[in-house]
Amino acid sequence: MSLLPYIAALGLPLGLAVLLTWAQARSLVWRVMPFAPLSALALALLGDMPMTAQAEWLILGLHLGLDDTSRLFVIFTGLLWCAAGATARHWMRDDPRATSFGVMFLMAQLGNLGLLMAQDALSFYAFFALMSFASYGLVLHSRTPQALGAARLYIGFVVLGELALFAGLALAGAQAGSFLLTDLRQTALSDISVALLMIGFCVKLGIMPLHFWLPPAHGAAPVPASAVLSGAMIKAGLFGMITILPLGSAAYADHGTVLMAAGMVTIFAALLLGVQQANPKAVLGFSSVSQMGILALGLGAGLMVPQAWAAIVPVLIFLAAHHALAKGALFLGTGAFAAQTGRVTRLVVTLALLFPALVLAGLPASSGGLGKEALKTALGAASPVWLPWLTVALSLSGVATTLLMARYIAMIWHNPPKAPANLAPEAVLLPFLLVSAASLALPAVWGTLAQTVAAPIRLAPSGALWPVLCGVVLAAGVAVFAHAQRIGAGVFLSQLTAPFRAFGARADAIVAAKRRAARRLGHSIPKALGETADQWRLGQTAIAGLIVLTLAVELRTTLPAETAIFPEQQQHPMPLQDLTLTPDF
Amino acid sequence: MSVEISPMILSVFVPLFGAIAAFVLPRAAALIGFATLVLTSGAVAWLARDVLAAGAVGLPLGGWGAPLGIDLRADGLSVAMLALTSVVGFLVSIAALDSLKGPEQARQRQYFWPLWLLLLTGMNGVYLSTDIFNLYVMIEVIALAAVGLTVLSGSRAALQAGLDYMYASIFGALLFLMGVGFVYLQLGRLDFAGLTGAAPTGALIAALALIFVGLALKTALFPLHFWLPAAHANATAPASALLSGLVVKAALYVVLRLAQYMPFPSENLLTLVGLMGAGAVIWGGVQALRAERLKLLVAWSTVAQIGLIFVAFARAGEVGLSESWKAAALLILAHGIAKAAMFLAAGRIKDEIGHDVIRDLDRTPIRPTLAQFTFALAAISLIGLPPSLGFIGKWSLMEGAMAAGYWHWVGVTMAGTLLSVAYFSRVFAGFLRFDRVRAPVGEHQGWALADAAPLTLALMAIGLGLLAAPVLSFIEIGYPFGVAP
Amino acid sequence: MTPDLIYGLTGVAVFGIGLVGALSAQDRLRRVLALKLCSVGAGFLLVVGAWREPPAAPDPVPHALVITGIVVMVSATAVALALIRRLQTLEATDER
Amino acid sequence: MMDAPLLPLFILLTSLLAAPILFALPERAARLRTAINLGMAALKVALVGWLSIKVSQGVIYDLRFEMLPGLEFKLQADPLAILFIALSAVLWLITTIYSVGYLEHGPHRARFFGFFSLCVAATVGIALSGNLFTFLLFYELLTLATYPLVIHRGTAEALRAGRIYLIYTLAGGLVLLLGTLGLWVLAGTTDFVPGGVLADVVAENRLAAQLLFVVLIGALGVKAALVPFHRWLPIAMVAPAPVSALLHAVAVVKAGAFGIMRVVYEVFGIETAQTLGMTAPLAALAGVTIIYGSIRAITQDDIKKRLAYSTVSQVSYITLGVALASPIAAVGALAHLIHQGLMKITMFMAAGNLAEGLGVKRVSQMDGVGRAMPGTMLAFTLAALGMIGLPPLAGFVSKWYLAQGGLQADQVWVIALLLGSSLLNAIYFLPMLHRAWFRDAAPEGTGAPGRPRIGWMLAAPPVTTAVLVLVAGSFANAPFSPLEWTRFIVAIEYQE
Repeated sequence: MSLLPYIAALGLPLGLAVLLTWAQARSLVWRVMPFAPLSALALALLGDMPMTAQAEWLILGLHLGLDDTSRLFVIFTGLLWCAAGATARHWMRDDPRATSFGVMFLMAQLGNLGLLMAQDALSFYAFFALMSFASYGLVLHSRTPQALGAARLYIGFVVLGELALFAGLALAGAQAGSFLLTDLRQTALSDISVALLMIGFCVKLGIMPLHFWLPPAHGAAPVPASAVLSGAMIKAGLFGMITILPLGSAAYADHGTVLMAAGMVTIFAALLLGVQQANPKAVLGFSSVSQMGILALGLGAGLMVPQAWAAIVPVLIFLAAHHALAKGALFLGTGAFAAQTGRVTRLVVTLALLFPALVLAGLPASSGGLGKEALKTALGAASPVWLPWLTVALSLSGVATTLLMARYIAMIWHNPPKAPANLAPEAVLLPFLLVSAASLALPAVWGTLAQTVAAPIRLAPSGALWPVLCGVVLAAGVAVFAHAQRIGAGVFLSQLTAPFRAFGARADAIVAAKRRAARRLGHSIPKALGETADQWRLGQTAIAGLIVLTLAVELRTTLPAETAIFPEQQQHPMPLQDLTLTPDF
Repeated sequence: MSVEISPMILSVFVPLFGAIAAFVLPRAAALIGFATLVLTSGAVAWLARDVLAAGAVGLPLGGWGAPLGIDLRADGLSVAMLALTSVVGFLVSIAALDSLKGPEQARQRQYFWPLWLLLLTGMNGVYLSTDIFNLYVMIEVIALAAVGLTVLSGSRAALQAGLDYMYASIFGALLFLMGVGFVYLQLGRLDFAGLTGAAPTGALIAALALIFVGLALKTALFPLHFWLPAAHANATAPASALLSGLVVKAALYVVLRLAQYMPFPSENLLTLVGLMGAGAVIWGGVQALRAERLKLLVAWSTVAQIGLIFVAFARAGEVGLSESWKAAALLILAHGIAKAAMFLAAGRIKDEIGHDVIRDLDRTPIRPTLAQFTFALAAISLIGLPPSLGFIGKWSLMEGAMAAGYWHWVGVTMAGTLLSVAYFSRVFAGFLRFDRVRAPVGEHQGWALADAAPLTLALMAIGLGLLAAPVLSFIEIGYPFGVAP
Repeated sequence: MTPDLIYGLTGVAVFGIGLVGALSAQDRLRRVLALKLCSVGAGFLLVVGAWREPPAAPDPVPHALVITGIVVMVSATAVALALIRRLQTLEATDER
Repeated sequence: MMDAPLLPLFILLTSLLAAPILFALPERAARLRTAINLGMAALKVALVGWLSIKVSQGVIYDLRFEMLPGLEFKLQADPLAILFIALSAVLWLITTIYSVGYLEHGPHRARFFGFFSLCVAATVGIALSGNLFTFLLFYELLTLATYPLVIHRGTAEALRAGRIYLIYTLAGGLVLLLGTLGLWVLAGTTDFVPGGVLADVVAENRLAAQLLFVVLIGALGVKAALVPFHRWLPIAMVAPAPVSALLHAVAVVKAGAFGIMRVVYEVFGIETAQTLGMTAPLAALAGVTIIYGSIRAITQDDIKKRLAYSTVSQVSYITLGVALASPIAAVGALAHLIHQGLMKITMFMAAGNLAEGLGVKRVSQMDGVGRAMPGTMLAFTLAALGMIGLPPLAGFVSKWYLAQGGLQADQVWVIALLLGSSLLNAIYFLPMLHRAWFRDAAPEGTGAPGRPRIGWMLAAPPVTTAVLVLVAGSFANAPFSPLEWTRFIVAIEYQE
């Protein structure tokens, strides 16, 4: 197949980046910034899968291609880049370093899209590195001490990850005798190379203990950048594992165990760390870490039990898309929130934010809930030993996420991020709403979108409400508790009873007002009754009725009582066993 | 009896008559000198053609023949030495024209030409002699002329140095004469042919040892080098060039020649010679490192280089001189050309800057670039960097030493090379440092026609390395050491 | 003790005296004279070497050598003396 | 097509003959000098292009001239030579342009360009040498020609550096002389022959062959800046920027590395070297150098010093690739010869521009220079990222091949080594990039306010080489790329 579509797909962001350095073209480039991933999106949506193309003369032989898996990644990634680009356009309007941001943004985009299309190890590595290094500029953008620190941490981890990746790829390539990813996937790679690759990708995924860079980086980057960092780029780690590791063909029990354990720890440790954050975007970052822990569970299971991989992988893709859209929406929403100046509009945005937040938390029938249920089903095929734990962990992750989301909502009010001055409030709202809508609609469109890999989602139960509820309740409790701690017990108690007292007072007032009317009624009603009775001769009718009734009762008691008309019914009480479990925090 | 005009006779007697004529007619001295040089060079070229055509050629002078008469003989080696003398002498003379042109140098001009032509006579005689007594006479002629050249400038330091040179020379001559006498008393003959195959009796060895010590004194082999640095450093530049480039080589040539005919010296003796050479290499190098004046440094470098040539003798070992003489001969040629170039260049630098204190070379804005460049080129050959003739000589020396397993001589050579790099780089640093000059540096100041002669010599020293193969095959003509290569 | 041995040893002794003098003398003139003594010793030795038992005539070649040596020594001495004189003149002017 | 058996000689002469002319030109004849410089450089590029086409068609060039009985001055144009010549010819052209711009108003231009030309002539000679003897001639010439360039500024510091440089390299040359003699005595020839000339000797005289290996590699290691002999390189940094660029990218350091290649492949032969058990220590030494150079680079504040230590490290990749005795690693090593040259010359020219345009000479002064000199710093960035080994830049390709070669030779530690080195590279290069791009210039800026004015002659060369870095990496698999050519060479050296 011809290379042209790929050149179009990848050349667009590259060309824009180059154009951006030319002062005259800048305003034009910023205007089309949202559309930079469009050609890639079009390729993924319209192309016939699988499609590959190669250029032997580029680098060490460049192979590009898209298949059913990668095109899904391209779709949600591209969508997110579009939205982020639209936000960035306004966000960066008056920024003195806008050009540098734009170039880095586009380069990272190029890397991200490119790695999804790469079909050989070298170009994959190249695009991966491009994305990682270009993001450095995004993280660093604000140049505040926090950003500098975050960037330093970030680049350190990036270098570590790249090195591990390089080594892993080199070893894998040597073992497979080929650099084509399809060949790598079918080779039983040595333990060390799998471990190295795993480390390289887990850095990107932020699996503990390789997560340190992620929350500060996501917190420090400007809103549009953190949306793609957390929504799109983080998925490169997942994509890398899916596309390079010989999952489904060889078993790596030890690696799988480690990864699953790390995933479990990640899910909950990220919660513990996340709820302590004051920066709402850092909270979101920790939430991402936590969510990636879920993906790690699936990957770990796939490493352990190759037979289960076929069932797991569609779910992982769905979860990736789910998280990308929901988290992207949240980040963009943070920006939208910050851009609002009025209290009312802020409230409205907060309400809108609740949707993606709940989706992320796994509201039943939302993509979150479906995804988790599907993952449970898929993991059921994997390891019977681990299964109960996984199920519990997955369920509880819902609680954890809800708590984090609650924390996020609280912090967004308490500690709103800074938006650039003169930002049009409605301009950044639109991308946010778009992604939120996409996030909500994901379960509905997934069937048509994913076609061959959509089955597990279609069949998945809608999921349970209780983790979310539980989380909400806990969050509320914690909020109340925190509130009480903050203002002191006495005041808090008075605050607590204030509504009741107010209600009482109000009731008193009402009673007082109504008493007079009642009294009036007490007088007028008997009078009216008497008049009506007189008018209708009620007295005589009533006496006649009584006589009839008495006769009837007399008759009844004299009849034999062999048959019972109403048999006695048995009652079983419903136990509330599930609610006895409370998260241990 | 008709006197056959032979180029050999011409090359000895033309300079002699030239010297007399130049002494008698001081006004025309330069003209006479050049005419003599041209004639002599022509004779040498003629001789070279004969030798190329017929191999070694001989001529009994006055028809007496050996063992009593005086024979002249020319083979490849001697013609090469003659050619070296002619070429270097010619170019030094050209440089002398410029160097001695000032009015205050009238006296020097007057004496330079006769002395130099006398020196040429002596040297050509040495290269063509076939008996040791004749060698003695010629060496004395050289010594007297050389002392005259040394003191030409008339300065007190030069006179003192010349006197010391004179003492050493007289003493060396006496030892040589004693040795010659003893040889005669032992063998009854003085010609080279008579020496060949003589039984190495104790007395004969003693006689040869006397001769060797005498020559070592004249050629300034460590530790008998004491007179050389002062003498060469204090003479005027052309005189220094002649002394260091040519005069020392005459004695070296005699050693080489005698080694051909003498009984083979014992291994221990050779080692002793080599040790002396090694001492010269080290000591000369160290002294050059310490020298404060440019010409003194160059003079000490001569001491070191002569030591290196003796190391080349010493590495002969069991193989004998049949191979190692080539290395020595190449080193002699290389040193002759390069050292003459270097002394002339040093003289030019001194003339331009006004002093030759190494430490202050960089304090002046005057940079005689071409002379400095010449100096550097000559240094390349002296250090022995490729592709110079010095490199080729060193290559043969080390190759032979390695093949014979004499690693210590290889080590000495390498140490000497490193030392020479060290001391010459002192000079280069002086040439190339600019931050101690306040005035703007005149880069091309000091271009003069006078630079042509030293530059030509230096380029020859480098370029002859590329022609080493023809040079080698030429000096092998007549198989001076009796073994076909 | 044949006469030639006596003469020979004498020659060696004279040469040795001259040698010691040449090496140890500080004064320029003394050094020249010591060298002259050396040359006399050397000549003596050679002449002795040329001696033959009386019916035979002495070998002429060493005599020729000695005569040449004397000539050379004379010229060399002359040069050395000229140098010494010139030096002394220079030193005298310097001191003044 | 025309056949010119003297073509290699012409290539040599383009710069060798230019030197005396340039020396003789008066200082003020700047235009004429520039014309000669550029004309000769362009001519050389053209001739090298022609030569490489002929060689790739299988034409054999072999010029001999006997210097001593049996000992020849020999020029030959084999693919390995072409690789090195092509590098030097192209970079000479670029560096010449750069130096013309750099030294526009400086003193001693005649001398500078004369020696500059001579230096390139020596490099070309080294590349074309058909035997170790000829190699030695040009190796020494290179030392002599670079010395005046190193001390060009004529300051006390420059002279100190020059002295150290001279002592190191001449001592190395002397040892090389010893080794050449040893080879001559042992093997009776000094010719470079694929597969080596010492196979017979090794059987009889193993110890001598081992000693010879140590001597030769030690001698060449001085110029290649292998670890105990590397000290001169950072000190020689006092030279003007174009000289440093040339020294590090093409001439001196590469001459050493190229010599190691010749010695291992064509004097000993890779199999013989392995039989002698000498490749493993050499690889270990290269490894130590790689790490040591990188570690030292981290603490350097002077930009050029940091780059110099980086060179110490990077050039040893070539040695490492040679010593691994695997064809794939050899491809990496040869490709790195070119790639490192391109990257390092870019960085040095960029560093020179920083010093010229902004007066920035230290890493700590680099804040915000990316904004002030975007083109230069973009070039620098590309080169630095290439050094770290990021695809699709040139450095990645060679590192990748080295890693694969290490695996092919069952030396897994090579991977760890490369990783460690890349990590260290990142540690010392990324902060520079960070400062340049992501920090704002200090308020009381070190340089002149406003945009620095540097002519196109300074601005264009680093950008050009940076583009070459990108192209060499991106089109590594295209025909006529350095990588393809190295594959061709390795097929010859490993006699496949």
